[in-house]
Amino acid sequence: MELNLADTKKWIELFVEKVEDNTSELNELDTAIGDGDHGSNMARGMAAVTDALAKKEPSDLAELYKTVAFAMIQKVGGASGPLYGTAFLDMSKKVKETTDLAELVQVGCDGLKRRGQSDVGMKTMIDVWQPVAESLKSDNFSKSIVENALNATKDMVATKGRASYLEEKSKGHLDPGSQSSAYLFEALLEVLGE
Amino acid sequence: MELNLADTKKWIELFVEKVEDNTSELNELDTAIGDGDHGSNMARGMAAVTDALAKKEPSDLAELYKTVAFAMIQKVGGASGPLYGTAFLDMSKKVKETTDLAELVQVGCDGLKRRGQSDVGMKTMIDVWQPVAESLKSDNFSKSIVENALNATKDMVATKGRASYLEEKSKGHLDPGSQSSAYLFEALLEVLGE
Amino acid sequence: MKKIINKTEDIVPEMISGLVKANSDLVKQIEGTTAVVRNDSKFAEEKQVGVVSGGGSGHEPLHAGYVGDGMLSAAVAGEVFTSPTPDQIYEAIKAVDQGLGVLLIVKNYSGDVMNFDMAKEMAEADDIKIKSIVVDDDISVENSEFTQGKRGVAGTVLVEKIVGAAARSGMNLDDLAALGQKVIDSTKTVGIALHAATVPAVGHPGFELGDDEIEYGIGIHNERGYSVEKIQPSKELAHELIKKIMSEFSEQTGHYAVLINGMGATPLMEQYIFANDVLNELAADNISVDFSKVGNQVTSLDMQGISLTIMRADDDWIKMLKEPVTTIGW
Amino acid sequence: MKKIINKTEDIVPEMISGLVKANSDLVKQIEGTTAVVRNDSKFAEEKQVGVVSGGGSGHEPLHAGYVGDGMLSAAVAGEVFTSPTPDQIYEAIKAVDQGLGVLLIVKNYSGDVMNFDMAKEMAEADDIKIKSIVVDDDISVENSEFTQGKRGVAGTVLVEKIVGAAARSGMNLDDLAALGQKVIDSTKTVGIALHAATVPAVGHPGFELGDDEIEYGIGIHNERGYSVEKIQPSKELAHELIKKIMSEFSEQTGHYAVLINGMGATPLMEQYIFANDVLNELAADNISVDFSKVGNQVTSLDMQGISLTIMRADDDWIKMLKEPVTTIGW
Ligand SMILES: Nc1ncnc2c1ncn2[C@@H]1O[C@H](COP(=O)(O)OP(=O)(O)O)[C@@H](O)[C@H]1O
Ligand SMILES: Nc1ncnc2c1ncn2[C@@H]1O[C@H](COP(=O)(O)OP(=O)(O)O)[C@@H](O)[C@H]1O
Ligand SMILES: [Mg+2]
Ligand SMILES: [Mg+2]
Ligand SMILES: [Mg+2]
Ligand SMILES: [Mg+2]
Repeated sequence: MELNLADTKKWIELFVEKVEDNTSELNELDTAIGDGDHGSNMARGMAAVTDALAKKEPSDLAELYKTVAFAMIQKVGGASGPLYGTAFLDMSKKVKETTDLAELVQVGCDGLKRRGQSDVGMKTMIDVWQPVAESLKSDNFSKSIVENALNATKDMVATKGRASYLEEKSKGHLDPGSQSSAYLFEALLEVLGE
Repeated sequence: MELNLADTKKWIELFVEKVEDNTSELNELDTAIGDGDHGSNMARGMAAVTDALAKKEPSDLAELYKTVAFAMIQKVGGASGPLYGTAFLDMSKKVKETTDLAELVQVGCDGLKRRGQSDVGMKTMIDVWQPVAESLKSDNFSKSIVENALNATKDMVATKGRASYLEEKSKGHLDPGSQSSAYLFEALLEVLGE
Repeated sequence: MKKIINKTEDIVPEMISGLVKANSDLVKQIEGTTAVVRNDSKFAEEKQVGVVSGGGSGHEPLHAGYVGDGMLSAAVAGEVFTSPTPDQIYEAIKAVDQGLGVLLIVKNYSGDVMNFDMAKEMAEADDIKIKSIVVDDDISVENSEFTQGKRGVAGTVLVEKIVGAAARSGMNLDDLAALGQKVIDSTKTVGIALHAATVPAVGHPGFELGDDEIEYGIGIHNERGYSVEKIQPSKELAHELIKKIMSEFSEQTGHYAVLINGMGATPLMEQYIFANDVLNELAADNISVDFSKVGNQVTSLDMQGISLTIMRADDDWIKMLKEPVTTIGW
Repeated sequence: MKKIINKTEDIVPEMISGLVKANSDLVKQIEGTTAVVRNDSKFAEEKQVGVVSGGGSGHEPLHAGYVGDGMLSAAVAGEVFTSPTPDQIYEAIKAVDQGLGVLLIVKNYSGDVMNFDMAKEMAEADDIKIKSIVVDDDISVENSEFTQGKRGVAGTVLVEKIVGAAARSGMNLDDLAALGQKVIDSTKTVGIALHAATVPAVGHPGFELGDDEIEYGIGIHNERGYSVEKIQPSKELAHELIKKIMSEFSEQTGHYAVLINGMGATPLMEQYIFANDVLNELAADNISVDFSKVGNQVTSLDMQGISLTIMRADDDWIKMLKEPVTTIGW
């Protein structure tokens, strides 16, 4: 599967919209097992992405991904800033080689793992990215893949990120970063569905 | 009217009892128009009075009044410490000349006025002491004299003490120091009534 | 009420004991009292007029936190919100008198004034040269000859700083009292509360405010203020307090010192935001601020709120405000 | 939620602007950032390894309040409870590097570690010598190789003080990083909350506690702790925290430094009472405390609570802790 420049831009715009519509929901999730700011962090990043895209129309996919990456790195901070920033930065490099979505998402997911010193099963956004990457590879990417991946984080015990301080008590709550990543891939589904 | 040493001691003990039974009531009155500590202040003084009297049995009226005065001066602080302290100190001096209760209470009241730079009508304990002194002079000291004097402070606007910062808003509340003084004179009535 | 305390009646002695234990190089306790006195080596070596302050507890770091070289010689702590007793004040006076006399800095409350007066009378009987000045910087209360007058609030710490610096520099007692009075006359404060303080012995807040209400003009002992209003953005609060204070100065020229004071439970974050708004507005009005300080200086237990103090300052007062001191709290 | 703020999104820039305006002789803002850097005259004159820290806002006076001669060279403020971004950290690194390299002091949170790492990569690309140490003093969280590990909390300020003193004395970058790590390994903290903090963007407290409940082991970002219990007298609280901390030290001999830290809305009065109980119990256990400090150092917005930090200290660390500095908050 591939996306051209216009559709990729639509993808990002839909992602922005979803995060902005659910900022306080993300804050609430992060209040339960983190520090209550994941929504505000992501919203700040989304505003920066919108600004950056308005300022300069990216001329190719690499530039588009890079614009998103820089906005996240420069305006978000926290854990999610460097994580999303690194994922999109690695995707902007990879897209010069291939536009295959499965490969791009996998590269982004590898970026998350490198930056976060983490892996699947630690109750982080990786637990959404990795299943999505795999489903893209095996051509069964769907809404239920995203939903199941997100919901699976509920029963995990966090071993990375702030939720890890809660140990066993981190069980029973969705991981906030997985929720924002679910928005990202739901946005992708909507673009692909058109 | 006069009181001998044993009855004067009974008077003070009854006063102690009444203050200890009504500490939080006095704090509440002081919370409304002051800083909420008049009950605690007086209770601390009463404990000191009890201690001092237990330590050394006063041999005459002057020593008894002085013991009360010193306990109040040394343990209370705030406004009520120096006020009650000065009143009883002045009474301990006067009692060497006369044991007439009317004269003693008037001397105590004059001490309050000097120490507090204040007078009747300012919504302070003087508004109980002065009417009581006068009723003792004219031999009509009674429960209703004390009650009326106390209740009259309700409609006054305070011009001395913490309540004065409230200006007009100090109206509608009993003056806490007048309430503790009312206990003092109710205790006196009980001793006299026996 | 949840507080980190043991028994209510032990609050003040335990607090003073903790303060002294944690800062034994700076201060020591005067035996048998809850007063603290300087314990630095310079104290014994260099003679000066003693400067003693004190008052009810619950305003920490005031006063014990300001004992040290260049500020107070001793401080006397009363019970919570209650003036200390004359004998404690008297002990502090004796502990600091080096023959050059002692200046008492008193906040204008009936209780404080009376207890310090009685202590003064005791010290005079010992032939100690002694004077007192009464701080009444809270302009939210109308002044009048026939009343108690204005309260002493956050401006007290600026008075203690300037008088302390002058005393260290060798100023004599009469001049020191005159300087202190001049500083007091040039210092104006107004405070606001978002939430009242809870006196431990009482167990509940001194007054209630709605979820979106603040009270203008409150005192540091839960004394009610001059109006209850809906909370405004910090900028508006700053504007209201500045307007109220600046209208009390007959001239608006010269140099100013500014103190933004947290009431105890207000985070520094909010204090700095408020400071930003205050300093921006004063700059826009061409008022030259040569000294400013932000923090919890004169608190009111766990009150949530803030006060603004503005002082019209002589050049040398600014210098004195900036001099380093060795205290816990400045 | 009542707070003295303007717009939620302006909290950090306005706070930093207020702090810098009120203390322009000590610090200045790095243009285009919410980072502050030393502005005292000694900064330009005497070369040393730069010491940079930073993190989310809401912990004031940490970190900006510790910028000054003898402590931090610069501090970077992120959004409330959110690590600053790499470019801001990078600007601070460039502002303080005098050719001798820069040490980063990072609190152990995923976000902080990742953002400081990215900034380090940027600085390395400029050939700036750079190292980082990660503070993880909060022993209420179990450590394990496979997890995030312990959090960095109040002990951070002691690390900043000792490392800052050593940097001023001319220590080189490698030794400074080794010293910092040794200090971190010797520093243990546990905190309790009586009431959670309210993040402005969230608008309500991070968790709820009953009217008579406290939580042991909370973090400085409303991270939940290890148990909720009925509130105890201060003495019992002190005992519980001391027991928990001292069991982490393999030896109980030597010298100790103690920090009693208010979480933001806890009055100094309560902190001193708690300090009294802590110092009494340690003295009874023959543990020699050679340095102690009490106050709001590493806060959590308007959290009500307190933390206890105990450090097993080398002799010269005690000396370094006691050295005077010119900062706003120490
Ligand atoms: N080490 C890590 N590796 C991967 N993801 C992480 C890591 N740490 C945190 N995260 C993700 O970041 C999310 C939290 O982001 P956010 O709340 O914005 O940052 P912070 O924790 O700094 O407040 C978590 O829900 C989790 O998905
Ligand atoms: N100047 C004064 N003259 C006479 N009585 C006064 C004066 N100031 C205060 N009082 C009395 O003292 C009472 C308050 O005592 P208390 O609460 O113990 O002291 P504080 O006001 O210092 O907290 C008032 O109710 C009033 O009766
Ligand atoms: Mg978060
Ligand atoms: Mg009172
Ligand atoms: Mg009082
Ligand atoms: Mg965060």
